[in-house]
Amino acid sequence: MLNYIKSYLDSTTTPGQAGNMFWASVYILLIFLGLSVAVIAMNWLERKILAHMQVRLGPMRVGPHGLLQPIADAIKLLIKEDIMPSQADGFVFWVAPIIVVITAFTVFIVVPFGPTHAVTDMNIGVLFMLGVSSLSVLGIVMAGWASNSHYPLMGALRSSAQMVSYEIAMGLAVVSAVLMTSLNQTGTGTLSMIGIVQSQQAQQVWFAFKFFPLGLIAFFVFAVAMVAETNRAPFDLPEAESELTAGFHTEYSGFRWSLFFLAEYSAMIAVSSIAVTLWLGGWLRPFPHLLSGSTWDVVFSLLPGITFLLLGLIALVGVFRMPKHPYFRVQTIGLAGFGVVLGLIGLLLFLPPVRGRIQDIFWFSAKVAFFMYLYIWYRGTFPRYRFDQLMKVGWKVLLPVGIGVLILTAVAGVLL
Amino acid sequence: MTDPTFHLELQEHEKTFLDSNELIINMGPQHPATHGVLRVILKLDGEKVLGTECVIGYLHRGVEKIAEHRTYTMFNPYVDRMDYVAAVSNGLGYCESVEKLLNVEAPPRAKYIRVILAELNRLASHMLWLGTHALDIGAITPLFYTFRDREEILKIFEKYCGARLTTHAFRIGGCLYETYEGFEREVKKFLEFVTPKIGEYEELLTTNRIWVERTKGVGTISAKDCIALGVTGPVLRASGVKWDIRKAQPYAAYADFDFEVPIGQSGDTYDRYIVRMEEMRQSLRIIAQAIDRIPEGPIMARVPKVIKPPVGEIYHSIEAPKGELGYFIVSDGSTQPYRVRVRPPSFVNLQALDLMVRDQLVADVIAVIGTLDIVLGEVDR
Amino acid sequence: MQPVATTFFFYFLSGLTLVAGILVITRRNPVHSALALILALLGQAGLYLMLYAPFVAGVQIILYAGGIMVLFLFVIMLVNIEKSQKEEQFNKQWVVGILAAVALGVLFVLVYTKGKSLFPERVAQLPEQSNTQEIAVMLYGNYMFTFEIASLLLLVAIIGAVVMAKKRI
Amino acid sequence: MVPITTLHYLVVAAALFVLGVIGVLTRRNVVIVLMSIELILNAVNLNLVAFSRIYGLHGQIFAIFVITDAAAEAAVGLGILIAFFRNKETVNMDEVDLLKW
Repeated sequence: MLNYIKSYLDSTTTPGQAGNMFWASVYILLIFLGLSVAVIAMNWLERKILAHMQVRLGPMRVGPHGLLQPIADAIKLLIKEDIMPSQADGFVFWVAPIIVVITAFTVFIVVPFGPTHAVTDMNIGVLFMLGVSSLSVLGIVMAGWASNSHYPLMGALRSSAQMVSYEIAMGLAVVSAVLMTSLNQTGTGTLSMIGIVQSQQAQQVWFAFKFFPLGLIAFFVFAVAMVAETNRAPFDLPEAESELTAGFHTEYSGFRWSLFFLAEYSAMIAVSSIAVTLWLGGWLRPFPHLLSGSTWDVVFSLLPGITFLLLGLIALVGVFRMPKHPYFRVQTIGLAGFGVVLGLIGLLLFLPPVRGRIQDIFWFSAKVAFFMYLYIWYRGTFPRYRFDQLMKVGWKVLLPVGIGVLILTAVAGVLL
Repeated sequence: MTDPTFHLELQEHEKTFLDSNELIINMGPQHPATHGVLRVILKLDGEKVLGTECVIGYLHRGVEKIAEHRTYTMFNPYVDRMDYVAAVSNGLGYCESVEKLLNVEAPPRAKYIRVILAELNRLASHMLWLGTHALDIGAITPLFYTFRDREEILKIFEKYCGARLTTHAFRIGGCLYETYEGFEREVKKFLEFVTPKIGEYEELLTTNRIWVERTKGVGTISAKDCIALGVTGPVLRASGVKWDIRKAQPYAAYADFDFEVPIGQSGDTYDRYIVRMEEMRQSLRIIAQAIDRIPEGPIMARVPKVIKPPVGEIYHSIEAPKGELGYFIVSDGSTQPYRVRVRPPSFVNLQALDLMVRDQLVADVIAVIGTLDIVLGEVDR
Repeated sequence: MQPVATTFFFYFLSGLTLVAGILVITRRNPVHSALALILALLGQAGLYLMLYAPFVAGVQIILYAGGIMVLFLFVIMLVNIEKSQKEEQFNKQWVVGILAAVALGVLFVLVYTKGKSLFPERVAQLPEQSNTQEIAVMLYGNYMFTFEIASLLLLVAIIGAVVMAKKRI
Repeated sequence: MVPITTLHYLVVAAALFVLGVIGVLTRRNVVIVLMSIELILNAVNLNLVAFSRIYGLHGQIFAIFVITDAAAEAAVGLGILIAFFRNKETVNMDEVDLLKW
């Protein structure tokens, strides 16, 4: 049994490619679990970070520093009454959030957390991700239409127009990155997510910094388009609270609403992982050549453990800063336990066999987390675009820039 | 929708894109961005606004009618409930009107206290406006910054008269309360505290591309239209009319101070934003001058215990944060006013909404409602 | 990547596609029809994957399901469907129509069964891993001219759609 | 179990084609007629891709061209539909009896 697991851990392909159904299922379950945890963590982090940007504390009551707040929210949403408007189209209303959630989760099949840490490696990986994530617009349109109400309908129309237009700029940016993968000896590029990262490894440069500044511009186009694609501030018009109350999900409540919420956050993680894979070297650690050599390898491989130890330490500092009142005893113990768990995870990550295998996943997640922070930062800083301005940005700025970058990348690829 | 209150007619050239039914949506009274219980019926072609109709009265309490059954003194706290974010200005206007009717004048020290509190209140009102306006346009952070700083003002109010919002700070004939120990020091400290904060707000918004795009050229109203509609306050000044009652017909102690009246040119939302920001700075200037020169002396004029103004009528107006706040009081010689008519700036300014949002987009309606700075308590009274 | 349980997935996906196809032509509400059509398209994308055509499957999802169907839904929302739902759904020649179509189907099946020997039963060994690259080489090599014509067609379609839909140009 | 051959795919494609033809011939709603045309095109695509298993990639290339064509057709068709709806306030196929208005 142990040998079986070990033999798998040392394999060099993804379970999908190896045709190993069992491990593929395990991977799917792990990704599902990890994604749910990530969404919960993201919910908490968004509230806390946004709160601290806005000179307030955020959730503080449920659990130490509000750590259990997302769980409390989830329970609240699950036991809330599930309201369906009487004039709504029942079936479409029911199926819309499911479509959104399924599309948001399906894309993770091809996300490479490491050279072997993906469910499968598809020949059309990027195309698959873009295609499936573009299906979520169908769910949003249906949700808006089925509610049979004016605000959701306007939200749905805005959303469909917005997502369809930004997909084009997004696709152009992606194509210019895919072009870069073909700059090798054989001259054949690839759409496979793992292949893209491997060609970055082979070319010894992250595509964001290739043909400076072309790669960076394409990356920027994608970074803007992906915010619009996920309907987040400053492009959150489909759910603009002050205009359309809540946009396409105005009429949704309880569990169904929480599905939209889940889908929104996992879509954010999905597009961020596309950006990370295409431009920021996926699972590759930073400075693989500037700081090369076995010493640096060891130093970088220690970073995951150090990060977790640091988080645990922060939690423990929080323990000492807790009020000494008996009311807070349970919370203090809880926070201490949380810190200890984080510290133990950190220590576990120092073990050499774990250290080697976890590194890819750590760097990938760290890069995605950076994008998640950007999302929160945007939300705290920017006002919202108006609809015509949004279209103007999409069609008159991002699209020409995307085409220009594509052409210049092709020229640079031929000449250099 | 068959709403009896709705009688917008489409002009011939305003046919919708598909010639199909135009969309009619109810914005409010339960809507996050209508600042309370304003109901705006929007007639839309897709996102374009073909016409609007405001339905008001959801917060009507009959303040003017109540006045006819209260003595002059008893009615004083009621006016605080009209524009509840600028209660001091309401009280100031009412007290000065009755004083004018009675032919008494508040002592200089009382006038200075009134100016300081009224200007602090103007700051508080503008801060609330800025926060909610930015929130409407989608910037959620300025709201918390402005509320943090507005809190300091409310603390001063609380220390002075015990109430934070509906202060009832003034009485007919002057002020009831002497300033508390350390009032001047605290106000000065507040001035030092708040001056960089205004820069902070401006840093977040004034040069922010999205903010400029969202506000420039939105909800433009010309000076002529403003005057025709009776629009006053920062909205009028942003259209280029230099009309400020503090300068034009100085009341309280405003004649003693040196301050500018900021005006805009194009009369769009961005200009109104700039004008209000500048007004906040001017308010700080006035407060600084007043706190330096505040005279000693009594704070209450000799007013009879039972206020019985002579038969007559009076109209007196002040520059409230939102515009010209006027009181028309008719006295029949008894202890109760025969009629009190309030000219609320929000109510009059709200009339301009339809003119400002025609042919613009839904998102602009929100921006314009925000920039008009209405308080529904005052609109509905 | 070997497909697993080929038989099961073939019957599952083709059953899904056909049932969705029936729903497309029988639903009263165009939005439901569009949903069924999306389901049919996705089922077909699955069939393409089983036929070792991953690129076509990807294009099917991104263009058909993600692009064209959104356009359809958009238009359905723009036009007033309440009126059309109350009307008679099928026209007067529906019996003749169904008969003709079924006759066509019978003809197809007859052709297939009779002409089975005309095409070989063998299966070409297509390079599945480099499918995308192969398609790209052919698309920009053999089919260059066709590709250009397709772009021209799209240009014409853009202009045509704008001319049709816009009231005043 | 019968192994799945090309013929199986062809039969599915034929059935889909027939469904599309039935939709075009019998429905009155223009939107659904357009959708039935999409069904027909898809049946053709399935045929092409199924044959590409035997004769090489040309069928897949053709399928891609057909999808391009379908996009163009949908855009123009829906444009015509909007123009039609603007004039007649209906999406009924039987009302389309004028070539020019």
